[in-house]
Amino acid sequence: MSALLAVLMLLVGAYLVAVLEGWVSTGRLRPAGPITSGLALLGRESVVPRQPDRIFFEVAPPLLLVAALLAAAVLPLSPTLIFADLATGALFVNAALAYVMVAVVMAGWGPDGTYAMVGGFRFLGQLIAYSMLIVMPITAVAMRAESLFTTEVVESQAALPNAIYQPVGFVVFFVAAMAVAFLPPLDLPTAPGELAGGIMAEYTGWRLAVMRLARAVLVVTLAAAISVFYLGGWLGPVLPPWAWSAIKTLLVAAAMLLVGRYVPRLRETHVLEWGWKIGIPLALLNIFYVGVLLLVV
Amino acid sequence: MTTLILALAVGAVLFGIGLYGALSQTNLVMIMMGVEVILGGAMVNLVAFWRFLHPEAYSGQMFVLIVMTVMALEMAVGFGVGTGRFRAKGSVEMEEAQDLKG
Amino acid sequence: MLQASFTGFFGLAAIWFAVVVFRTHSMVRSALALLFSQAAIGGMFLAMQTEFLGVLQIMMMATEMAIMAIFMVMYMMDPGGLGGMDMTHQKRASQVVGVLVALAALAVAFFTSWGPIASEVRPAQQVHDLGIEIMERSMLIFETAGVTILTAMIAATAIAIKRRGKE
Amino acid sequence: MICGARQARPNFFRRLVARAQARELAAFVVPGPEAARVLGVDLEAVGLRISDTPRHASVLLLVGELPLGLKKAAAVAYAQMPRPRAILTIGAGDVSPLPEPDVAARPRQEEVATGVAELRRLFARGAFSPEAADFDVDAIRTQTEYVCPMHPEVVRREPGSCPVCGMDLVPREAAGGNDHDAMDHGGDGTHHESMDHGTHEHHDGDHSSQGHEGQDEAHSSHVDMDHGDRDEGHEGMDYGGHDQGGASHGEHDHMDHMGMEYASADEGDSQANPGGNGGSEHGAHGEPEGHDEHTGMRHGEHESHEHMDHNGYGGHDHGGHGHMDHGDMGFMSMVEMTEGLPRSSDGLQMEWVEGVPFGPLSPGLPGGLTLTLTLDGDTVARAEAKGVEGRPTAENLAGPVEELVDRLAQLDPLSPVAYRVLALRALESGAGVEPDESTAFARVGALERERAASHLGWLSIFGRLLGYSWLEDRAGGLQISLVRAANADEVARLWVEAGRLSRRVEKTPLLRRKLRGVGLLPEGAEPLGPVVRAGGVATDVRAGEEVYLTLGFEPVVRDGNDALSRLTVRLAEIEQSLDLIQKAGEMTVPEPVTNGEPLREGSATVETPRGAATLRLMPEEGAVGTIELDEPSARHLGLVGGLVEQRELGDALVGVASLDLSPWGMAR
Repeated sequence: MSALLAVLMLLVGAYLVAVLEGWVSTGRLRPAGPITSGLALLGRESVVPRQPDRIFFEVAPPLLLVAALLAAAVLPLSPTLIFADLATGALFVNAALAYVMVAVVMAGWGPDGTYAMVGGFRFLGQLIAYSMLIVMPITAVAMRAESLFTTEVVESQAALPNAIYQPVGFVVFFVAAMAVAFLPPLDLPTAPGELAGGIMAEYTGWRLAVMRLARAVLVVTLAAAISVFYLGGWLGPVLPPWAWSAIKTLLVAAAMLLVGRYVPRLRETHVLEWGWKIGIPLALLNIFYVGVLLLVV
Repeated sequence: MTTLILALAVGAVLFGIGLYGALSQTNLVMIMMGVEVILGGAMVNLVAFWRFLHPEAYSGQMFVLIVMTVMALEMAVGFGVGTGRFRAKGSVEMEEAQDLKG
Repeated sequence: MLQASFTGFFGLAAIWFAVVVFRTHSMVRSALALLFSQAAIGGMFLAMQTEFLGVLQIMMMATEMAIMAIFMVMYMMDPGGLGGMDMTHQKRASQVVGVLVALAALAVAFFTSWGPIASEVRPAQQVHDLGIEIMERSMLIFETAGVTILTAMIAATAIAIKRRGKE
Repeated sequence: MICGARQARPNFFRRLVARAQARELAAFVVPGPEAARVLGVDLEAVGLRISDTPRHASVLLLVGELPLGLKKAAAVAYAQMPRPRAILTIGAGDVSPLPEPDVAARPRQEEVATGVAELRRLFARGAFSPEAADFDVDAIRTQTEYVCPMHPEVVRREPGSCPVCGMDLVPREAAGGNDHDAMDHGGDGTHHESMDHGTHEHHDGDHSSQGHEGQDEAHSSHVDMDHGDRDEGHEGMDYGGHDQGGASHGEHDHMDHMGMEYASADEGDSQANPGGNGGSEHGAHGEPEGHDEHTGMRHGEHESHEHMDHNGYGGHDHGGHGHMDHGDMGFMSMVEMTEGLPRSSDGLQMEWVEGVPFGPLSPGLPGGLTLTLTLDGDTVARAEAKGVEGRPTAENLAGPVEELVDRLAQLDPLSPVAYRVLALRALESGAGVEPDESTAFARVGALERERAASHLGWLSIFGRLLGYSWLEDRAGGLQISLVRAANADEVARLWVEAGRLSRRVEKTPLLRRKLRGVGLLPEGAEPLGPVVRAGGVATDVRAGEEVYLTLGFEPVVRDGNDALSRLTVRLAEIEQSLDLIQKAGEMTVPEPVTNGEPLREGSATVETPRGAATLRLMPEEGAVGTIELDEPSARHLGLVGGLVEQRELGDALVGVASLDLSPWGMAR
């Protein structure tokens, strides 16, 4: 039952994110937007490129969706409202997000189009630059919680949310999360102005609908992950736990979507350079710092 | 018991496939894939042994961790050598690596 | 019984993908097939209640194989395998060897009498215990592994980078 | 029924969908959104979403009179748009080879608004229709030629084997196939046709699996099956930039096709008849929805033929090598195979894809500009730029004097006023008359208004390329209001806003880091206009005109000679121009002042928004005989190569965009 509720909440979240995205991109707030655009896409024909790697082309969108859903499955909305409370929850999030990358690479390779291919390669090229920045901050978070249970991670923040306890980790993780969801300004795989949609460019009709849905779910998942790992998930006064989770998640999602509008897309060289030379040292430093705090304080 | 045998069987088959790949492929990367499959088979066995024979001894899992490390190592070194050779010779084909013979 | 069936299922998946690795002509496909084969192995770990290792395997392999794919694309001039060119040598011999070894291993698996089968294990407890194991008894091994891989990475990079002064 | 209706019987669900689609109109604009803004038409305001790719668009929006090259490109783009799709034109005349537009509006905001409303009605009513026609014109086809993978010099019209090495020849689109690519997708019929035969023969088994689809169409069912089969195999056959085609083919366990793909190319009907593609779509992964979906899908597959043209090129390289077959030629050394192939600078070659066209309808570049890149992974190895095709050249500008001004003004829709003034000045210098004070001021006002508008337009495109959507929207909006501005007072208001804009842009985080060092010009390059002024050189024709001097004009100069300095120069020039307009007070171009004298040889130079343009007129019995026109974009064209080579794709595009090339000012 609670599992079902969790899924329901996730889908509602994805819908709201879609509304937000529409609002950010067009400036018009249309609560029914996702429904109409979804219907419109379903009604349009779904073109298959001339010589695709058929398996990759078909598998990529669902795989992206599944990866996002799996990551969401271990994130609690409230002590009970969680699909699967794994003993390795925090690690599991990493594992699931790793397959986002696989899906994107497939989507880039599958349609046999240069724009898509470049998009896929870009994402793959940045791999270490951001995936390490996902893993290491989570490590630090788990260190404080002394557990990989996501629920215990939340409870460990009862006194002080990680965002304040380890701000460096929070910032690093936030940026890395945006890179994983390829949101602007880190939208190099899709790069609307340069690659005309990149990995998404070849998808049309219902396949595109699946792709967009997956993207929305991915954003929600990452926002939820941030709120669970750093903002104390469901913890908060007055309101019921699930409400707190929902509010925090949506606020984070809105922030992630808004940033890109006012900043130009990063250069690929900069993403790599900063990821390697700044991000990873910072993440290591953060681990060390948390370790010291835990031992000394 | 059945699960143990099953896992061991899978491990054995994977080992065979991997061995075939490592021996038959001419491309460095494909050979490395063969090795990865072999190691995968090994890991299955290790986990099976740990789970069904000595779940109390965590050195079993430790061993698996080490094997994973070895896999990563193998990749790193393999690609390092491969890239070096690719620069030098423009190919990582074994057939064209005769000059490496003693 | 449930456990056996899950193990079997993931085992079959692992084997099938492992076969695909050497059957397909598309390099990218074989790399991703290997990925899914390894992920299936991770699934077997999970089925055998080795949660931490399972998840770790699934996570690590995704990255590893993706990197493998990109190297394939670089090294091969026909990464899509359109030409279906045969890139094997001493096929017969290797087939024989592979089969024989597999059979031998199978024989061992079947005809050895593995002592008593252990009962359930608790994942939650397990993760904790493994951590203790790593950080206490096997600490030395673990650290050694860590240092080794670091060394290897540096060495590999040193080999791979362009020679100074060359062209 | 709209021209691009999807073939299906309307039912309840479809009507619902059609209504949804009517509300979600996404427009793919040809030549580009900037063309609409130049006309003072705001597309966002009428509720059209601008789409980056025809694949995600439902409305093809044609703005202004298009030359043939762009019409062809538009036809390809239209063919790539998934049905249902419609055509809306703004001030465009004849749009053949495209079908008749569903709605044609004149370039006025309110007319466009009503036109879009009308289009929505049409969409809601006629998105689905059983008698939807198919779209097929020559523009979306290309020739296939056969080339030896190892000996590029060996090129044949017919399939066969290479006389030098005896290898099978590999099909690829003939050079020039790119001429009509929309964005990256080129027309391609023959490529597909050349596949049919072999796969057809080898798919007899599949007939049963697709026959029942065939039954639905009375007569064409048999054709359906064949084509279906062909396409099924065809997927595996073609030579993509990275050829997984062959792989998927291999997975389909008909490897025995390997030899068959070079079958005769004479079955044009497969291009004309989409039926089979539906069949194959079905055969490929049985759509459960039966006939209706099938008919829809078949068009889907059909369009997929006009798709991914450039891969013919990439394929010629990779697929080519891939093709040689171990069996009958012993071991094939990869070293030998890769010999003669271009190597990348670092010696580590990633996927090498030749002739990837960016443009003429690429979202980040001014519409009409075609940038053909050779990519090595995501690094640009080679590049060549091309302007709009079919634009009138200096020859067909000759004619009676009276029309000269208008003819010249139509030359470049992005800066008509500058060309008009250019013509006027040339005539006057010929006639030896001097315009009086007020006329001169009025011209200054008009010129500067256009300059500011043009820079704002460039800023908007640049923002789109940079993925900086705030800048894109803001600059575009300002441009529109400036074009619409009636008098100097409104300009004064805009001047303030422009100031805010440039301040904001200067302060934008990451922007400077992103642009600095990108698009550095090589030594000895001789650019014009803002580009040279961004290199620290105060070269400006205006500085020599006393009209400007009386207005206290000072050329804007910045150092850096990179994309960043060009941006800052243009930002400063926008403010400067708006300031000049207020000083000049007038913004209209009066008619030429002539003194009835017969036309004598004359020449003039005007600082257009993109740099100095020079016009020389030679009279021939009273009419304009020969014309020499020297335009800045033509000069800048030569700089492109040096800007992009060995750059990462994104940087390369930014570098090119920073030149602000006018595709209309360089077609020759």
